[in-house]
Amino acid sequence: MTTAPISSGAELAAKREPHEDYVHQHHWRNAADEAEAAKFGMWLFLATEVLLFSGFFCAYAWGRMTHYGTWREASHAYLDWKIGAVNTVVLLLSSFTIVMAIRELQLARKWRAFVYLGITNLCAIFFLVAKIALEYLPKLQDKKLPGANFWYYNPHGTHDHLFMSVYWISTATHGVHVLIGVLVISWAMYWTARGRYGPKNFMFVENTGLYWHIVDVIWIFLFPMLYLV
Amino acid sequence: MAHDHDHQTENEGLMPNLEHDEHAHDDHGHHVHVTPFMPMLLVFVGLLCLTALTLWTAKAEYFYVSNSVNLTVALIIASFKGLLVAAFFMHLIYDKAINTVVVVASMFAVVLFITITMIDIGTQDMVDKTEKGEIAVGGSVQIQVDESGNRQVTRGVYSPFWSDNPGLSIVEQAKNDPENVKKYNKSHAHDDHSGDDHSGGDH
Amino acid sequence: MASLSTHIVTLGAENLSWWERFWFRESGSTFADSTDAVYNYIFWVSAIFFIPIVGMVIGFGIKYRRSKVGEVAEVSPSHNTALELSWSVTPAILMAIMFFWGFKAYLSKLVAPVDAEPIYVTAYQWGWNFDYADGYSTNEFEEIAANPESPIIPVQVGKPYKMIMTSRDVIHSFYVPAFRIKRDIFPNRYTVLWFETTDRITHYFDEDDKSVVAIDPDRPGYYLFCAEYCGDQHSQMAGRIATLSPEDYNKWLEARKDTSGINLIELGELVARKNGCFQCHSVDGSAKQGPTWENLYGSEVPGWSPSAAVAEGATPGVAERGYIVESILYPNEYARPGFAIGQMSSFLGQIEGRELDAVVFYIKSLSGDFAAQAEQEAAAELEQQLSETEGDG
Amino acid sequence: MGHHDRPYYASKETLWKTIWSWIYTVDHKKIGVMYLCAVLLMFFLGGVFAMALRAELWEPITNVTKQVQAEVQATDDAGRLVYENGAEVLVPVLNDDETPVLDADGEPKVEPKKNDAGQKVNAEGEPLGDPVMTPEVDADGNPVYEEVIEREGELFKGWTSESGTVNSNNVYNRLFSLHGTIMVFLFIIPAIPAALGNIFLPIMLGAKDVAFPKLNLGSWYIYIIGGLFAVYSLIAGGVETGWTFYTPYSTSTNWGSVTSMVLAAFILGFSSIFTGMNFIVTVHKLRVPGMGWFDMPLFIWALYATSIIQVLATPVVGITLLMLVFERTLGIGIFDPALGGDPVLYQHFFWFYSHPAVYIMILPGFGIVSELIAVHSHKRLFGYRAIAFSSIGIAAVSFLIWGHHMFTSESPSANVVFSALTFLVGLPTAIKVFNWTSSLYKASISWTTPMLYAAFFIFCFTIGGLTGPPLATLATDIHLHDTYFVVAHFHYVMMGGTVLAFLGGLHHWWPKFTGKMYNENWARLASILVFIGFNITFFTQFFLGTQGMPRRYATYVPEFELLHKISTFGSWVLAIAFLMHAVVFAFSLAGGRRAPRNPWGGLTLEWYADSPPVEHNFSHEPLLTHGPYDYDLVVPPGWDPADYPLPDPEAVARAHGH
Repeated sequence: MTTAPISSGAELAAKREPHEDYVHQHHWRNAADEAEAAKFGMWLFLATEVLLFSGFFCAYAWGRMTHYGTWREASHAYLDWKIGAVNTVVLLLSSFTIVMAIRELQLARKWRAFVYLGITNLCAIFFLVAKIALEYLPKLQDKKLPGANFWYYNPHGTHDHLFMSVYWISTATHGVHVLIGVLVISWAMYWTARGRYGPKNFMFVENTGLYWHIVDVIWIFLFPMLYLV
Repeated sequence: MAHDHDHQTENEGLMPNLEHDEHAHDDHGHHVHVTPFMPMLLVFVGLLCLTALTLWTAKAEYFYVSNSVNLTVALIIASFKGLLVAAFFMHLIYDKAINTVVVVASMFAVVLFITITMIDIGTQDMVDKTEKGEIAVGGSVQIQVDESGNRQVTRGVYSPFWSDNPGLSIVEQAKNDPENVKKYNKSHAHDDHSGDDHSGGDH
Repeated sequence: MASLSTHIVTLGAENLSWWERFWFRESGSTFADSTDAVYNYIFWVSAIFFIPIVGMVIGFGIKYRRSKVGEVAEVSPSHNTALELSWSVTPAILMAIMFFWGFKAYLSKLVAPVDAEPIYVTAYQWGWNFDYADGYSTNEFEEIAANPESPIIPVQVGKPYKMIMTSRDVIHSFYVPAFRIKRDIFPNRYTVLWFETTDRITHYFDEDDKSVVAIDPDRPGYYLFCAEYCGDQHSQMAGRIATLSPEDYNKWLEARKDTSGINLIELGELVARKNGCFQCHSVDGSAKQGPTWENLYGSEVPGWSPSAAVAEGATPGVAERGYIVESILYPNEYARPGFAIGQMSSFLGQIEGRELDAVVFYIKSLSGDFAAQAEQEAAAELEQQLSETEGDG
Repeated sequence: MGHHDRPYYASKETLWKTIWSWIYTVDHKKIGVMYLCAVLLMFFLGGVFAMALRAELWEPITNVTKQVQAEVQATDDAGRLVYENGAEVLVPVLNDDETPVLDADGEPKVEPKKNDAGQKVNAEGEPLGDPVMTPEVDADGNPVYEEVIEREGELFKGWTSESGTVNSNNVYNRLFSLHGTIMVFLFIIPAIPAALGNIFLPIMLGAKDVAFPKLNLGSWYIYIIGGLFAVYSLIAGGVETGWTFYTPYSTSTNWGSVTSMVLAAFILGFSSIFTGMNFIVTVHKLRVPGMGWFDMPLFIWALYATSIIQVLATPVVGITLLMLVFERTLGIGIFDPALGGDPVLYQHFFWFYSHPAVYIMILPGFGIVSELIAVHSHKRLFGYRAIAFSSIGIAAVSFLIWGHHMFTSESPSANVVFSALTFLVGLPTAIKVFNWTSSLYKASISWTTPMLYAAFFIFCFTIGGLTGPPLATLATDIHLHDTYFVVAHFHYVMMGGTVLAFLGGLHHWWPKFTGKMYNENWARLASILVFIGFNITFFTQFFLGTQGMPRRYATYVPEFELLHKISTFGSWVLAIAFLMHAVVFAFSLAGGRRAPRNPWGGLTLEWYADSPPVEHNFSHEPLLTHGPYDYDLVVPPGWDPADYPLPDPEAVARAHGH
């Protein structure tokens, strides 16, 4: 298969792809309504995601407020901001590429879209691998674990186990979201290659993109809070 | 339809004409807004710059004002980044207003949740203030592990709001408190690291 | 129907008509009446709204009952701005009054007077510990709500008291219905609550028995309840506040203050009762949550070795002084076979010095093999103490 | 397909295909009916627990620490008693001359069999007690702490004490916790939106289905998974934390199955979120052409407001419960004071959802009552817009007032703020009640069962609402907090409000979705009994509360005995009434009269559909020609115009100010 776009009408007629025959579901009056509703529903879901993470932000605010003597120290002592910064850039890049993937689908260039989705997925996998290999595993070995399992010698702090709790549960929940993102983007890649998505039917990829952006936005907040200040 | 756009496969580097070129039409004539390339690239570059700005303000020593000021600055930059992503990458400015309403409502709920909770947490001691030096016995446990892996269990927690020196870390306050010095020294008799080492250090 | 008569007695207490006490039990504190006043205001406002609403439902229901199938309703306006505004604004004003009145009455409950006498309250699963300012504790008990170990808290009538409260394990709540006060008690934190009783004296001090006794057995003091659910025996965490005249109160204080003359074994029993040990430990061999103390001293404790805190002179594997001290101060270091870790909270800083010795002696005296020895030693200690006191004097 | 003429639940060729058609259905009506069955089952279960806990409170336990021996299971070969857990063997105490020692009652005195070392033994002579718990040690020989010792997995653990005896405290604590958890998470939150809402929201909008039918089915399966978790924890020992799971008690208790119950509530939250999302999008996007926002029935308005809360509040309880699970499994310590955490923070987390959740429970009830009053009195509702906007207003205010659950635990400054804000919610609620009452003026009221329930709702909910101000006022709430006054208040709102509205709605729409009529007279009798039993049960509890009886008490001081007895008696009346309802419904299903298209003369779109509706609700997309409550302008479908003389159009125009 070539990644070059199909450029002639004759070729297109010969290779009619599934997305061109897309028909909306029976209970919708037209495809526009269906697409708008799908996006609206996705936004509602994203609102629930934001509120889900607000619990971690609130726990962070609480720790920052009541234990702030040790909170910042623990952040500087235990977390490597360079890893966090690289991961931030990687996530921003992946957000950009998934936007581009949607653009290519809207312009009916499925192999370009496929490549963009692939880059997004590679970024996501890079994020996860960096997180696990460079952050989680060393911390597991040092027993820098959440709460009661925190077993690391620290000469001056007593509440860094709580900081580590917030760090672990928020980044792990975020990591699970990234993992789900990898699976969903892979699904989108598979069906893009099979020609399901195109100008008439790209709602799934667009919603995947929305989901992926919210994962990015949450990391945009987690990064300075946990790693920097 | 795809073949409407055949003529502009390669040369779209510049800002495209949104009205004519970048709207695909389906059979029912409803508009599909095609994501433009250049604004998105600019937003991406802007996000990278803002990330660099965050790192600079957080890490440059001459920029350090205080914990809370620097956190606020970092969060303001982060909010701006989030706004860019939501408005452009997530198409909010191109879409129906109802999606923005959903975002604003959720943000409102988050802000409400965190601020009101913090108002309570921050004012817990305004009336129930007890004399300095009183440590609750029993309920609170703090765990420290010394170099040889022994686990030290210290009881009692100081709230920074009860203290004269709210800037100090909680354990510093506990250690400096004459009421508590005796107890603390006893439990750290064989611990050489109970000094004022503030540096932390990278494991 | 004893319960009915008891109920009516409660309703009709304190010189007030039964109607004025229809909702509440008698007022035992200075701010109970202001609370009741707010409540009565809300009650009457509610009644003024409730009766017309229900009256209209019943009245319209009868008058406009459909007499024939298919009959259509008469035409009436579908909205009326003036009416709708009036029934929005009126409740708003009435509720604003509720808020401000309630807030005002709340403020008086909030800030304790400067001269309030502090009592340090420690709540635990499932009991209370009351330490008075001079460092001695109440150890008056009676059976309330199925708990034979419910404490009586003697206070001086008409004097403000400030309860400085903390918890050893989970959240509890200090609630005296007659005082209309309540405040949650947290581990790891102090909360404060204050009250001043009315002039009713409920108890007197019995010189012979060295204890407080209710004047009227039907109305003995004011109930204290734990109002925040705290586990298994939540409903048995009751107590009584007893008001004494200043003279009797001082006599009671004197009697409580001096434990030096008490035999170690008796003191041990007092300390154990005060700290609620008998909630979980029996002294007759029967099974409770914790091991029985009968024949505990000197028995084998497989797997136990003294921790660093009590290493000196403790014998591994035998329940002697070291084991008992560790069990009191660091109960979660080790659990006896058949008992779970985490059931008991630490008494570190609560029981110390002579009191700690006393508990050990008391447990020792419950062991047949060691009872005689314990009594001998305790008597010797008392004798020595007395001679020292005489020497000082 | 045949979906233009056959009822939605019509059976397929084979039984297997019929079952399959339900398992894989994306039809909102079938999903709603499946929800209804599940929810009613849970209501029964929660009701059983309620009856049991009321029975436990019949009289105070005079000495609970003296435990009652469990029933004897068997005797061993020598005729000696053996207890259920095979634990203890009792042997007679013998005198020196080998004759049994007699106790005061003249019965032979027995004592546990012991071995030479003095340990109690079982029939096999093995020492009793749990396996020896040696503390786990690390490499250096220091004991390893575990924050929580999980004892999950043992069947019915904790209902009895170690020695096989019944512990009243334990039983009571589990009863009220399970009653609360099941009723809140498994019954009342999904009851109206997910069951009745699912069936009727699309029909009332004139849509073929909800916006996301597969998500709808998914939310039902999530509900079932959550329900299975709950049932598992029920069997595995139940919970004893109350439905609020307050820390640190819930993190430190090691009895029962708190973790699995918390997970159940977490999973059920997703079901609730997905239903809410679905409804919001459906209302926005699938209204029949011509139906503007103010042409929607008020039930839809109420469901819309409910869905907003479900979407915005439920995720927070999700993360709270997840953190509670982490707290129990990993010991993260954020809510645990033993690790420096803050239990008040947990309360904020919990109530940020659970206070709005109160309105998730009651708002759909408001919606149903609006429908009942309009339809059964053939009356245009007074102040339609006020009722609609007050639903949205309540939803908005509900996010501001959660702190009034914490007046005794949070800071006094926050108390003042929350007290003031709490009164705000009284206004829209009062407006609704006034509007309903005024709607009855000059109406044509038919006292059917649904209308009776609407009237009972107004009575009970008004009491429930008016007992709110004493709980919002600081001075009085300090006294009433965590007493039976609160119990009575929220039962008047939740049960006197939501459950009565639910029952009213069930009777109202029963002919529509089952296609069968029920026996009106028996149903009326049952509803009157529900009303009487409910008030006997819960009005007494107001007195208990003001007198100072704290809630969640397994036993109590003797003064409260009379009121508790009355309350328990009321619960029996209530139980009988509910059973009567069940029998009436069963008879209706078995041999009820075939329901006409429009038995009550309603004007909303569901009365234009068949009874029961066809698979896609309407044979043709309905054409909206009138508002939902235009009883003075339109003859209800299926009614004879001769029996339904419309008033003079000029009078109508005058009254409505056109």
